[in-house]
Order: sequence, then structure tokens, then C-alpha cells
Amino acid sequence: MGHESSVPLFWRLIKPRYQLIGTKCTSCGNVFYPPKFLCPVCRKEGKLEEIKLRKTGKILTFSIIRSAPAGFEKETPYPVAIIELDDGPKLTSQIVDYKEEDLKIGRRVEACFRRIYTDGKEGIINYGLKFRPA
Amino acid sequence: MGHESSVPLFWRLIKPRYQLIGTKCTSCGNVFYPPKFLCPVCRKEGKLEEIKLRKTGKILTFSIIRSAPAGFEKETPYPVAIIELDDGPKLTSQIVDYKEEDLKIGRRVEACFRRIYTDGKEGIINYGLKFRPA
Amino acid sequence: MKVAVIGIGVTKFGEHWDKNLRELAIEAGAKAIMDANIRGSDIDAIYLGNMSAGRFVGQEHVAALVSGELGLSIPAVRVEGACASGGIALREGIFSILSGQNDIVLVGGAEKMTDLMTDGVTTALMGAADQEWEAYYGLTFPSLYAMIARRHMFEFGTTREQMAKVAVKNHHNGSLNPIAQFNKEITVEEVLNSTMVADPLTLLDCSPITDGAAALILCKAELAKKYTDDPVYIIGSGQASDTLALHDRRSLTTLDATVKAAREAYKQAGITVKDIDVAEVHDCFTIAEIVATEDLGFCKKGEGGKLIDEGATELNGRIPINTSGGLKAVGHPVGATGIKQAVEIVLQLRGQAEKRQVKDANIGLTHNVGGSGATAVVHIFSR
Amino acid sequence: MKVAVIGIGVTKFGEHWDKNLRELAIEAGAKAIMDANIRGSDIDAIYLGNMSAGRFVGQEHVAALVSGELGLSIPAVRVEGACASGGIALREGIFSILSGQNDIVLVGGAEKMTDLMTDGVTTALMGAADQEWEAYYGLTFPSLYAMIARRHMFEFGTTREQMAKVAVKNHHNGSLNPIAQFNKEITVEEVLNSTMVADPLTLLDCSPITDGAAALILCKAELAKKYTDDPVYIIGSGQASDTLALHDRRSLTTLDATVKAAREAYKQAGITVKDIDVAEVHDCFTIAEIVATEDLGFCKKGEGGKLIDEGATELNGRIPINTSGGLKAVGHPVGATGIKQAVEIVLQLRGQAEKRQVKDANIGLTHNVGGSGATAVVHIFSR
Ligand SMILES: [Zn+2]
Ligand SMILES: [Zn+2]
Repeated sequence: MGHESSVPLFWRLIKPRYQLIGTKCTSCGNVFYPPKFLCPVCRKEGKLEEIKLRKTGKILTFSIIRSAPAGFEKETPYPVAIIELDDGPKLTSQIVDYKEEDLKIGRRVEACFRRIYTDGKEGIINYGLKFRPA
Repeated sequence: MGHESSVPLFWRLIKPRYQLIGTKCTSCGNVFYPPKFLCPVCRKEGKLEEIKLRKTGKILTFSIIRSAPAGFEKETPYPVAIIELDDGPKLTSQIVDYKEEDLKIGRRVEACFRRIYTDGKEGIINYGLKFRPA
Repeated sequence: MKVAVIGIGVTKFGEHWDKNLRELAIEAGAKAIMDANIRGSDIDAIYLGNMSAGRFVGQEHVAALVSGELGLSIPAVRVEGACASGGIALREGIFSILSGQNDIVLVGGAEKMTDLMTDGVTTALMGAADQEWEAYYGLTFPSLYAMIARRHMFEFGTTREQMAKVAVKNHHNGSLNPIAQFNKEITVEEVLNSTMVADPLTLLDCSPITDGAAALILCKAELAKKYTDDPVYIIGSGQASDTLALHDRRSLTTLDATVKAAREAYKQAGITVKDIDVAEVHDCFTIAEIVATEDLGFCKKGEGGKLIDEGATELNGRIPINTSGGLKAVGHPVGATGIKQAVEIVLQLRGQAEKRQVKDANIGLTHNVGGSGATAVVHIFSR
Repeated sequence: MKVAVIGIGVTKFGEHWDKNLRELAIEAGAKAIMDANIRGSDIDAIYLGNMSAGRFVGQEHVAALVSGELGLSIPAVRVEGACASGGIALREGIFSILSGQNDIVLVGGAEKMTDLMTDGVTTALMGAADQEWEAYYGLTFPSLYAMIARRHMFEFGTTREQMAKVAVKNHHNGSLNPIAQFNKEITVEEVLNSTMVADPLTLLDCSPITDGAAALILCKAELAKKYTDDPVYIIGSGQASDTLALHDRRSLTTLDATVKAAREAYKQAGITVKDIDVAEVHDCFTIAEIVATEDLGFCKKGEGGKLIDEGATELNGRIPINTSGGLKAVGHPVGATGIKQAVEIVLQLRGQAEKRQVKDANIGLTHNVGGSGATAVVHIFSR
């Protein structure tokens, strides 16, 4: 990611990033991941509560990165995808443990806990969820 | 300075930074340092030519930095000053080779070539002019 | 809405090893002032589009920098909306005139990108995307647009050849444009066989890393004839936003922000898409031009590939698109691009586009996108 | 000129280890929307002042980010002029209403600074100064203002005690302000004896590193009564620029940009400085408040030290200055400061400033500076 990152910048988001915890608006019923601070549909009339999402979903689209940003150079090539979770929300992540034929739109995947990258400056190892064929 | 600097960013300015080369507008006679790309007085009617400035001037104001930016930590404390050159232009630089009593408004100073700082990322050593009591 | 453009200026786009940000910005600004035949002191305010000088060259506060270097003490405002910074700066300049506060405004865009190494630029550009939920996972801009491309291929059958043809067309146009970074024609095969950057996009599907600046002199419409016999008027302006992260959008193959911004601009101008004679659209990647031609209404959704196949968007086609060479061939100094698009349309409407000149160009459009579509700005120009 | 403020919102200022930029911005925005008693969908555009999210948290394109998080697809514009980013955002919001394009606008300022280490912040802040001719030589912002202070002492006999009294006054006011980063009174001795940062300025002469956000809802003046019985009007707005580098200026003890911006604002408002009942001025360092009181006309040039000695700028003085606690005690999240100043003036004019309330406050002023004075913005507010 290349930003000279501090520790709080990362642990602040550990819960949603490690555990697939999103938010659900009890007014409109919409589920959000990444979690929201305000329901973008109901705004002041909305009320958000945390919700643990199921780890399964499917690939909506993908790419394979061959020219990486700082911090990810050694990972290339690596596939990234937009995944629609079975609980509704869409998110962006990497695909791992795949065979070539797994990289296709509609492929079912599930979340797994992995190292994302090591921050060059302070040596912080950043973890999070990647997705593998399910 | 802390910016992840590239080589061109520095050699582009070597001439004015190493040699006190400014610009003079042949229309209005004003002398500029740091050099200008356009005469800010005459604009399109102005014509700039390079001019080598005399190395002498006097301190208009100064401070002593005790809390430094990245790259200058080891230099603290170091005095900085705004200097009015005898040729007219004013500039900002560091004061070196001084005794405490030299740090005063009106003190005459002269330019000397010195190391400014080492760029952490690529190890580029940046040089330029500092000023010492004259 | 009606505001006049009475002056244009632009630097060569490319790798300016010998020039810094302020020199590029001043060069473009001074050219625009000369072109408008005004004095610097006639200018009431400066609006400068710049995406990321803080990260590219360590310098914020760039509008005041430019104002100071021009010897002016007028209000100077830097405007940022990623790669749409230039288009937004233009809008803000227009608003400041319509508000009655200013008569003559210098609107510029500038970016100095080549002072960073390529991976640093890749990282800095991801500042336009969602840092916490996209960049964190190793995404790059080519990969975001590659995912749009993949989905567009899936939904509409768009092909790699069609994307390549966008690059071929824009390089052809760029070969006729003296300011373009790339002046060489390329072939479909060359695009398809160039280095893969983010499947399915290759290096020649991507706009390059570029230094450059562009500027316009805007003037209250009623005053324009005082300065020029040949003013170009801006008659519509639309801007819209969407979620910063691509994954949060309603659609992966339509930029809703473009659709909304265009609708507003057409309405203000009192025209429909059929009235547009020439357009500069945001082709940061070849797929982006295909999606833009659909979202702006030049063809139906999903038929952008067909449009390029038909040659409709070539210089002598039904609706010439990116006559300048686009971001693809002219280069993409991110904050400058929106203003450079306006410069090209003004040249076309003035009849000064030389070998790129489109016949009977009376109404032109610019379309400038920030990030993967979180910002879109559309302007309509008329003779 | 007349535009109404119908809503205000502000986060606590301080070190928000647990909150990121978007959460802070949304909190302030949502509070302002609630205060104005409008719906989010009533908002026509967003203007967000932010100096350096690109360097502080790696994120550009922050206005679109906020718009997206609020579930809106309206034009979203980030405005930057270093520490004056908030003040400029306010001006642009005003212009967009006066232009006739918008009726209701959300204007915000936000900065997340504590995600970087202190030396990183020091370096990033120097992006507001001249990178090539000031920062290159190891300058810091405290040292730039220290050089202004030293010269002011030399020319006018201003003393360290007078500077310290500014800090003491502003900490007193801050102790009455629930959002302030510092809630503790301090003494002149404590200021003089605190750690030297850049001679002659000590740590307690300097504003701190702060996270925070603030927001206003602006509304076309004619529509204001529809939403509130108690609108506050903005009746004057001035902005001016000067050279980015301090050494290039005409004077080292006057910010010409402040003088010029104030003159324009007073003229638009049809008032003189004597009509001002309360003011928030840019006290990034104690000397900055002294210089500002002179440049805005609250006293003659060189008599700013005397003004603080006389107690004229205290809560119950002739012209209360920085009733909020200023940048000094409330904290200085750089892009948010200009909007926080407006929030305080609105509270004062509404009579809602509680223990900080100034008697008979009918006309207020905000003064927001970028860098060492390359940008200054002045606004006049009236009941
Ligand atoms: Zn809801
Ligand atoms: Zn001259």
C-alpha cells in the first residue's frame, strides 16, 4: 500500500478486516460490508448494528495483477476480484489457492485468513481476508 | 525534507542551489533569487536572464530549530535565517560556523557550499549553500 | 449557464525531466494569458486542478504557489477530485464568475508525476481509490479498470480487439497532435501483444505517466467580445459522485456518475447527445472510453465496442471522440487532463485543430472522471 | 453578498486513535444535517476542506469518499489551500449558491493527523511552505513563525510574555469549550518554560497535532427561514494570496494577504473593523494571533502585543478573540480549522456559546491562514 502507516491506522480496522464483521441497518434491513458509520439509505433515521457475515460468495469480476504497487512486488502475479457475498455486500480482495480454471465470473469462493503485506517502513505485517475456491 | 525524492527533482535545481544563480529582468531591472520563470512584475513584457549573485548579505531574522523534520534530526539544534543578499533578493537557509553572538538581526554573512541532508530512501546526498558570518 | 473561454494554453505533455511543477503550471498559464490577450492583472482569481502534488513532489498549497510566481495576490484555489481535478477546477471557475464575484478567471490543471519512480506513482494514484478497502488488498488502477473490462466482456460480449482499436484510434489522433506524449501510430496486434499489466489490459491499454499543465482564461459571457472575436462558450456543466470503492456501486459496467453528470450538462445546455459534434472523453484505459461512449449516450449500453468497430468515433466519423489523442496518447498528468480536454474542444470549435480538425464543429463535450468513477464531470461547449 | 448558515456540526478535537478520516467527516456532517433539520437528500453539493489526506492517511479524493459514505451522488469537491483549506471550502460553497447552481450545500473540513508519527507530520506540514526553497533547507513551520516573531520583536518591541499571554488566554477559553483538545488553564511561566521548539517559540506557543472535523449547512438566504428561525448570515468574504515562501514577501511582520482579504470582506459587508463583536483568528502560533489582530485592524501595526496586555481580546474585553480557544487550545486539524472557526462564530451569534458567550454578539469574523501567509481568507457573519 506504500503509505508510511502507523499502528492505529491498522488495528482500528482489525475487527471488520479479520472477521468479516459488517453493519446492518435495523430500519431498512440493508447489510453493509465494509461496515458503515451511517446508513447511506436512511441516514439519520437509520440504526446500525454489527453483523457477522457468512464467509461465502461468488466472483463478479477479476483481474490478475502483474505490475504491483509498493509492498506487493514479490506477490506478482496475483489475482484480485470483486466478490458478492451470499449475505449481499460486495467487496474487493485477492484470490488464493486457485487453479487457472477457478478464475471465472460466477465461481464460488470462501474467505480465509491470510497475510496481506508487510509494511516496508515499520515492518508491520498486515493481515486480512483473502478468498479461495469453495 | 522527507519526500521520497528522485534524482531529477534535485539536479534540476543544482545550478541555482550550488552557485547562487538567479534571474534578472531586463525590462524592470529586478533581480530574483530563487530564480523565476516569469518576471512577476512585467510578466509577458519581461525578459529574464541569468545572473550570478554576490555571496554576501545580512540576516533579517532567524530561529534555532530544536525539533526537526525527517532527515534533519541529527543536525539539531541548527539555526535558520532569512538573509537579504547585497544584490537585493532574500532567501532562506541555514547559518553555520557561528558563535552565539553571530545570531542577530543585521549580522553580515556569506554563502558557503555545504551538505544539506541525506535523503533517507535513496541515500542521495543533497548539497547547497549555507551562510556563515562574514 | 453561459461563460466564455477567451484563452487557452498547454505545455507539451510527456516526461519533463528538466521542469518542475511550478514551471509547467506557469508556462501553461502564461500561454493562456497571451492567447487571451489580457494582462495578468486583469485576472480576478486562479483555480488549479491538481491531484497529488503532496505525494508526487512533496508540495501542497500549489494554487498559491502559482499565483505568487505570476506576481499576483488574488484568490488562488486548488481543487482536487483525483483525475477529475481539472474538470472540477473548471466548474469552480465557472461558478465564481456566475456568482458575480469574478469577471476573469485563470483555470489551470497541472501534475508533475515523473519525479517519483513507477511503483511510487502506482501507489500514489491509488489515493484516488478507497485506501482502506481497495488499496489495502494490493489493488492498482489498471486492475480496477481491468475488472470493469472483464465484466463488460462478460455482460456485453465486448472484445479485446475492440479495446485495442480505441488505443489505435487515439494514437493515430495523437500522432497529429504536437503536444502529445506519443506521436507514433500503433496496431491492434501491438496492443494485444504488449506487456500484460492487469489481465485483460496490456500496457498499451493504459494511459502513461505524464508531466504537463494546461490552462484556460474564463470570462463573463457579456465581456467576451471585448477580448476576442471568437469566444467559445461553456453552456452546460454537470458533476456527480458515486462510492469511492468500485465494489460498492450499483453496476460494474456503467459509471452512474457519468450518466448523471451528462444528464445535468445536457439539460443546462438545452441539447441532446445528438447535437454533440466532437467529444473528449476520459480514456485512462481503453475500456473507459468504451464505457464512456455508452454512458454519455453516444450509443446504447453495451454497444460501445460496436461503435468503435464501425469507425463512428474516428476523426471523420459520425461522432469523433478524443481527437486530441485522449489520455491514452497525449498522456495523463492527472490534474491537468480535464483542462487539456477543454483546450482541445476550444481548438476544435475555433477551427484551429489543424490536421485533427473535425468538420463543422459547433458543439463539443468534455468528460472527466476521478478514480474508478467516484467523480464525473461533463461540460458542453458551443461556438 | 448574503448566504445563510442553517446548521453546524463539529467532532471533539484531539487524538482520535479509534476513528479514521471518513468517520470524523461523517460525524461532523451528520451533526450539521441534524442541526439544520434537513434531510440528506436536500443537499445539492459538498465542499470539503482538507490539506493533506494524501500524506497523512494515503487517501486523496476525500470529498467523493464523504459523499459516498453519506449515500449521496451529488457534486463533491475537495478544496485545498494548506491550513486555509476550510476557509476556502466555505467560500466555494458560498459561490456555488450565489451562482444559482445550488440551494443547500454541506461545507466541511476534516483532517486526520495522528496516523503519522510527529516527524512525519512536521514534514507533511511543510508541504504548505515552499518545498524547494524552504523545506529543502530543513525549515519547519514553527521556525517560519519563529522568524516572524523574532522580526516582530525587533521592529516593534513585542515580548515573549505578550506571546505567552495569547496562549494563556486561549487555553482559558478552551477550558470552557467541550470540543477543545486542551481543557487546562496554563500560566505565562509555563509557556515560557516549556520545551523550546524553534527559538523564540516554545511548545506552548504552538498549536498541537489534532484529528477533527467540522461542518456547516449553507443555504440560499431567501430560503433560510424555511428551515430555522435563527439563521446566521455570511455577509462578506475575502481571500488573497502572497508568495509561498516567507522570504519573498514585502514584509516579514505583516501578512499582506490578511490585510487584503479583510479589506475585501469588510467592503462586501459594508462594515468597518469597529463593527466586529467577536472574532476567530488564525493562531497556529501565538505570534500569529498578535500579527493577525494588527493586520485585521483591531489595533495599529506593532501594537498587537499591547492589545493582549490590555486584556482587550479576552472574553469580556473590547474585542474578544478566539473565544473557542483558537487553534492553540481547541487544536488544529489543518483542513478543519477554517470551518471550526465558523462554527464558533455561529454559536456566538446564536447565543449558544454557553460559558464562552460574548455579550451582544451581532457581527463576527473568521480569519484563516494557509502556510506562513500565502493564503488568507476572511469571512464576516451577521445575525
Ligand atoms: Zn437504513
Ligand atoms: Zn520585470
